[in-house]
Amino acid sequence: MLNQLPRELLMEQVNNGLILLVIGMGTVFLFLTLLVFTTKFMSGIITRYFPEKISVAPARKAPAPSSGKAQGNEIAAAIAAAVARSRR
Amino acid sequence: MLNQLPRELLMEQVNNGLILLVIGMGTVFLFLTLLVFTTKFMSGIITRYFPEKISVAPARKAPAPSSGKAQGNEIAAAIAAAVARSRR
Amino acid sequence: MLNQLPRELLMEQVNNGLILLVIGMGTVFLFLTLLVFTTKFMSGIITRYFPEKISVAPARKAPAPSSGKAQGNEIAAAIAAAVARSRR
Amino acid sequence: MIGEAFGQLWATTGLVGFLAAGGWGNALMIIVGFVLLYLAIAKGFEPLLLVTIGFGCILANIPFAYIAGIDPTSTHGGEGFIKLLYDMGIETGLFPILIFMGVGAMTDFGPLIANPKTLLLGAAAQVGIFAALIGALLLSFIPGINFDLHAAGSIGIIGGADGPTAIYVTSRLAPDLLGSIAVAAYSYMALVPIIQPPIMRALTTKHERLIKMEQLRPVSKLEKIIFPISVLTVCAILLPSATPLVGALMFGNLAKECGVVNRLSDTMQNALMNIVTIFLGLSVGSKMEAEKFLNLNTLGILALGLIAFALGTATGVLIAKLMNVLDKHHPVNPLIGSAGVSAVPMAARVSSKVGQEANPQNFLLMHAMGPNVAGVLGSAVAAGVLLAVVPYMEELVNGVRPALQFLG
Amino acid sequence: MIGEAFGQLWATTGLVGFLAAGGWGNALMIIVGFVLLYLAIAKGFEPLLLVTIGFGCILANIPFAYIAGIDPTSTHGGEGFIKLLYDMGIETGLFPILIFMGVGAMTDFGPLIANPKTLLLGAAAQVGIFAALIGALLLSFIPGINFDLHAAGSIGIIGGADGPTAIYVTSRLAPDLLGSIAVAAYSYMALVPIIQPPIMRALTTKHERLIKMEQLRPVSKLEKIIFPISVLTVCAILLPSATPLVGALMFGNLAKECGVVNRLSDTMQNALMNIVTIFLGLSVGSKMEAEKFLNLNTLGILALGLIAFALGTATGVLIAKLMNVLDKHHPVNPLIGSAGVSAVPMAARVSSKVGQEANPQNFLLMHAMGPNVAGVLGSAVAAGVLLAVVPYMEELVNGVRPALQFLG
Amino acid sequence: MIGEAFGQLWATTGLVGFLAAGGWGNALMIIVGFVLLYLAIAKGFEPLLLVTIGFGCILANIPFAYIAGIDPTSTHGGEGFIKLLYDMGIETGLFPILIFMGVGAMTDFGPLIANPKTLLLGAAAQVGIFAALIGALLLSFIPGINFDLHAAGSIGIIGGADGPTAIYVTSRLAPDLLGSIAVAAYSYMALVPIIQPPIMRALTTKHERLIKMEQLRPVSKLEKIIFPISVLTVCAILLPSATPLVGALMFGNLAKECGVVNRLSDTMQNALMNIVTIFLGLSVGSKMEAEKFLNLNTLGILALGLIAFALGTATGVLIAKLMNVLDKHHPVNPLIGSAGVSAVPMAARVSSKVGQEANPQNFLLMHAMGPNVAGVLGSAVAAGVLLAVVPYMEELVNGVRPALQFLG
Ligand code: NA
Ligand code: NA
Ligand code: NA
Repeated sequence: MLNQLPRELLMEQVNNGLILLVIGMGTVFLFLTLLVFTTKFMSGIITRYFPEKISVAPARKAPAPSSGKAQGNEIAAAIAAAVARSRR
Repeated sequence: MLNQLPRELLMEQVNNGLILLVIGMGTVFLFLTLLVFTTKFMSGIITRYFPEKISVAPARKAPAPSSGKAQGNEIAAAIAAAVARSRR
Repeated sequence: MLNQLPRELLMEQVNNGLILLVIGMGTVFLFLTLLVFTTKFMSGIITRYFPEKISVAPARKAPAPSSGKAQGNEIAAAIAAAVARSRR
Repeated sequence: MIGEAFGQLWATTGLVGFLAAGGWGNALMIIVGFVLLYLAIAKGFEPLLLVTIGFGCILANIPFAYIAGIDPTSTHGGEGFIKLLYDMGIETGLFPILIFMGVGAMTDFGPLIANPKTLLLGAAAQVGIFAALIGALLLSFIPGINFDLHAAGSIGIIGGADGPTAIYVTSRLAPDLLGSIAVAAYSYMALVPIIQPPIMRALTTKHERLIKMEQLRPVSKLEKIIFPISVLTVCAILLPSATPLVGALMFGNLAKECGVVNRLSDTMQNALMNIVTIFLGLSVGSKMEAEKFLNLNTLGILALGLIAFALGTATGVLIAKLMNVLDKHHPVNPLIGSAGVSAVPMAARVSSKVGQEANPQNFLLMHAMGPNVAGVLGSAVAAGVLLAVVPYMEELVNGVRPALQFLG
Repeated sequence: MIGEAFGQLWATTGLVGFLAAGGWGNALMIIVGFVLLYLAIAKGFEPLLLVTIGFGCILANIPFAYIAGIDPTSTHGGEGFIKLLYDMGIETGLFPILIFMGVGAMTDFGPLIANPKTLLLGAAAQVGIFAALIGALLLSFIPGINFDLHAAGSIGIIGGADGPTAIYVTSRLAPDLLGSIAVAAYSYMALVPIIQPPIMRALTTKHERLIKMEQLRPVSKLEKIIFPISVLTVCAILLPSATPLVGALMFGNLAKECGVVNRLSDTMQNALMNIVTIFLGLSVGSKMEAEKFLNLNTLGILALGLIAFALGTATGVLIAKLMNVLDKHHPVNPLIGSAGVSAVPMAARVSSKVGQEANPQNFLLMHAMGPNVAGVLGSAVAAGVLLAVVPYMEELVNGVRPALQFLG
Repeated sequence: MIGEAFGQLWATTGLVGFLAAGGWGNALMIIVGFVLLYLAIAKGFEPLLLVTIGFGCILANIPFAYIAGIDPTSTHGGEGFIKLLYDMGIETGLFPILIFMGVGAMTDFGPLIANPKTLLLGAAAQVGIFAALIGALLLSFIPGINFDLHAAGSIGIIGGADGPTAIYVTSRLAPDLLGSIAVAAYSYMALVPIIQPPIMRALTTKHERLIKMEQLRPVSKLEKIIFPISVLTVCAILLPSATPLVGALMFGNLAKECGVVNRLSDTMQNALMNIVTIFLGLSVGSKMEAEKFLNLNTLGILALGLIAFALGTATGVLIAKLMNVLDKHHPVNPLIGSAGVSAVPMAARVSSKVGQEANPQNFLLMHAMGPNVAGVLGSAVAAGVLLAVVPYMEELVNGVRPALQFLG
């Protein structure tokens, strides 16, 4: 009742799987290592030659899907501030 | 000039229509009656065993497609309240 | 190396192009001239027989895609006004 | 040569097209399109649908533009943009389903859960559907009017007073009638404030119209979450052919009530629903082509649709009266029975308005929302029966329906 | 075996692809894509389109990725995602139509209704279209440049200065030129502030640039509602081949002005337009494949596009001067004539800016909006003529256009 | 006759369907769908996906409804609406690509740019992918479990902990396993707060968990604009098969960071993403049909997915420890290594939470975001390798995969 693939096919598959492990992890590390260098290189060039007005890195953390809400909160904060000022 | 379907077909159609009336209204009533009972049963179970924090039923009436607007109004209300308080 | 269309075809094409110039500009002018008259006619009828509450023409200039923003600003203005009033 | 080219351009002007054989029909349908725009804009009749349907009708009837057809002179494709939209969403049935998701995400079943017996009012009002169906079959004895069972089922569904359901069923059973049926459905839904009140007044006494109903109990969040699931379960067990419609409705409603996928329910109600409404309206309007619209059948459809609405209204009111006879402890104002035809939320507002004519302090709106949304379910169930039984009762011959076969 | 697998992976790297025969072309086009991104981001040139077109160009030119093509090694389907988008919306012509709906929903025809004779300025500026068309046919006498009538019509439409119209016409007449024509159209639209002012100054006297125009009368809501309907009617009667474009524009405009379907017009302007812009930009950019882009034809297209813009600008100004000669009671500042090329709203702003150089108190912006939106109509009409007459004048042989036939 | 019609209706009820041969499987899968809804709504497990997948599963398993299949009794088309959505976006691979655009438009690569060496942590965690792949091949020695290389690659990608990547790869390599793989991927992503902490604690000393990292330097706007372009360039040169995924991600990110097409990036994140999420969730859920889901293979997939997650977590932590050995000047808290599995942003939050157990003043969240988004890139790269090499290693015979061929 329980089907089974032929044994040679299974062996060959495992062999292929090991090859994939080597090639795959090799490519992943090669790719991301390369990216480490290009990113460092890019940052070096930019901070040296194009030192723009720098903004703090982790400003926008999570995406704000309900931007309306967020905006409402900002406005609420503005109200609070304005009212506080007006009380003085 | 004015075409006409054959008479036997017309008669058979009316016969089928009457069958549809019976079966159709039967199914509609059966279905919705069943729903009356399942809904009562569900409400019974929930109000007995899971008596959550209850919210007023007809809270959200019509859909508010222009939620931005509504939100603006809420904020306006908040302003009014804040300003009123600050005046005192 | 550089291909070339046959000369007769090229000549015929230019001939067709000239025809298109005449027909095309003719149609464009005919169409838009007709539109001048229909628009004047329409405006005449409407201002005479349906003199609605008139709104200033160039009210909505550019589309405001980020209406949320705009709304925020309006609210901000409202806050400013309210606070200003409350200060007195 | 320039003369030839000019002749070619002239031969494809709309002027020539309108004056050619059959062109007057297109001109007439364009005027019908303008009338729909007028009703939508000036009178406020279901504008979201009638503006788009009206414009689709106009565009589809412009000669030589092939906006809702295939340009025969084109070498590649040549399908007009409304034909593309039609094939994408009406032919496949996708658009009404997506609209139903949005409807579900906008519907509050709270009043229905608080008073489940109003479900029966939503059932009663579906009598209009089957009465109009039989009416259509009887009308076919008149020479020049020819409806087979597929057509009659689609016409009946106008009485469901629910646009997407009508479009879904018609696109499945009798797509050639889509234009007239959709227009009839939306027009009568817009006319509910005119059609229903006289019937409601005629069938109720002043005393009945004054009945005050008990205040609806509050419904918990959990009940609102379980409700769509239990409706879907009942539908899956009883009537699978209704599950595409009921399933989409309940998916939207669950997305709204569960509270954890608000960004999805928001999109269903707004961006997605609006996009689909534009595409659906134009597509449906494009089925108002002169050849298929200007005949006695269309007149018959308009008459039957009206009958269906009136009958559904009457049955809803009468069953409400019957409920009062059977259960005297929980009185039901029979005016809310008429809301069972669907036509959300117009019919519920009409119940409320007629009730306030009798007593301005009697607020029936929330009570009428129960049968109102029940009517949507009832129509979907009736649609399921039609979709399951009609093709079995009347099999197509060579893929063509009898009425088209015999008259072809 | 591991060596074989590694070899397989290596053989499909981009490095190998770029170094293979023809690979330098892909690399060059990717650089062109980067340049477009630079112009869009750093210089602000039509960013909505040039960012998406630029990115589409880059993705389409990556070797062995087949993002805008079909993967030959795939067993099922294997179509890249940009090819799917292209087939869905450009091949069918749907995307430019939907963009036009959004444009209509964003356009205020008020200034045009207040001063209808500015429609003629929008007509005049279309001379650029036909001049470039003839120019393309003349250029074809040069060996290595080969434009047939279909191609010439598509090139001419660059002079319409209206992106969706250019894409719609080109996708119908000469889809193989879509990449270069769209890029030329949007680039020149972005360059309007550089191209137009010298021409405007050269053709006007200081005195003319100082002309003050009468204030525009207020336009009623009803006029704004009737206007799109009357334009559509004229178009249906005169030129059905332009109705897909004009109809979509007027549908969007009516949805905006009628005031009863605001949620639809809002969606047309935002969600729907943005989605279509993303898909359209990527698809158009994907037509900048090296093989089809890197040839003398592209240079010819860029040159002719510039000529078309310049000529349209000039004619618009000159006709405005002519109008002043014919009607001395209602003076027209000829600087607003240049806005007739379309390029909304950039060209109108340029008119205003050049006018304020002469007199900072002279506000021409609203006056220029009339010819500006008239230019959109004018281009759509010219497009209609091309679509109706070109395929008739030059029939395809075996479904292939002459220039491709003879050179194949 | 009425009996016949009633019999027909009865024969197509769900009740009959569930009681027919194989019907219990559908009933069971519907219960699985309810469980997914419960986990999503009551437990908050990845609700955007599990609500839609769960509902899709329920709808697809209703007998005789054919919502995810083709109605055999239908005369024209008869495709259910979820089948239409599946063919539109999963079969073609379009939906995961569009989701990736939205993810890109929501991702801040700032922390990664500030500390690029965390890219290596994102690389390390991909070991889980290939380990699970080999595990799947080994499991196939057990009778009743049969995975060929295509299936094993798809199972491995669960370890990528990235939903769209898993769906994209599986739809390309082994579409019949889509249901179980997507459910496993999203379930384990939701379970990350339960799966990861014990592994993280077991592999680190208290001392290591207390390591404070240097504050991240600010990153300029220009760096954030150039970053997506440089990633795409590296990907185009090294691994074109990964460019559909990486390109879409970087397109979205560039749209967000460049600042000139905010309306497009806004639409990618919201309207477009939400629409596609609805369609994708329903489609993926519809692949949980009883026949294809209820077998030993599914159990194997669930077990292997867990192993992949655990192994990826472990390798990430261990490589972080190795980095501390190699470079003592810039200490890395090994707890951020586990974030390299992707599962954005859950895994980064887990790193932060476990870190604060050791020292409540140690804020690791931003530091963990670097490896977290690096994990997305790493998974996409691993996906690229699988897509490029697997079809070459194991060619289909008659378009059918070995496991299906031999067992058919
Ligand atoms: Na109904
Ligand atoms: Na123009
Ligand atoms: Na990952």
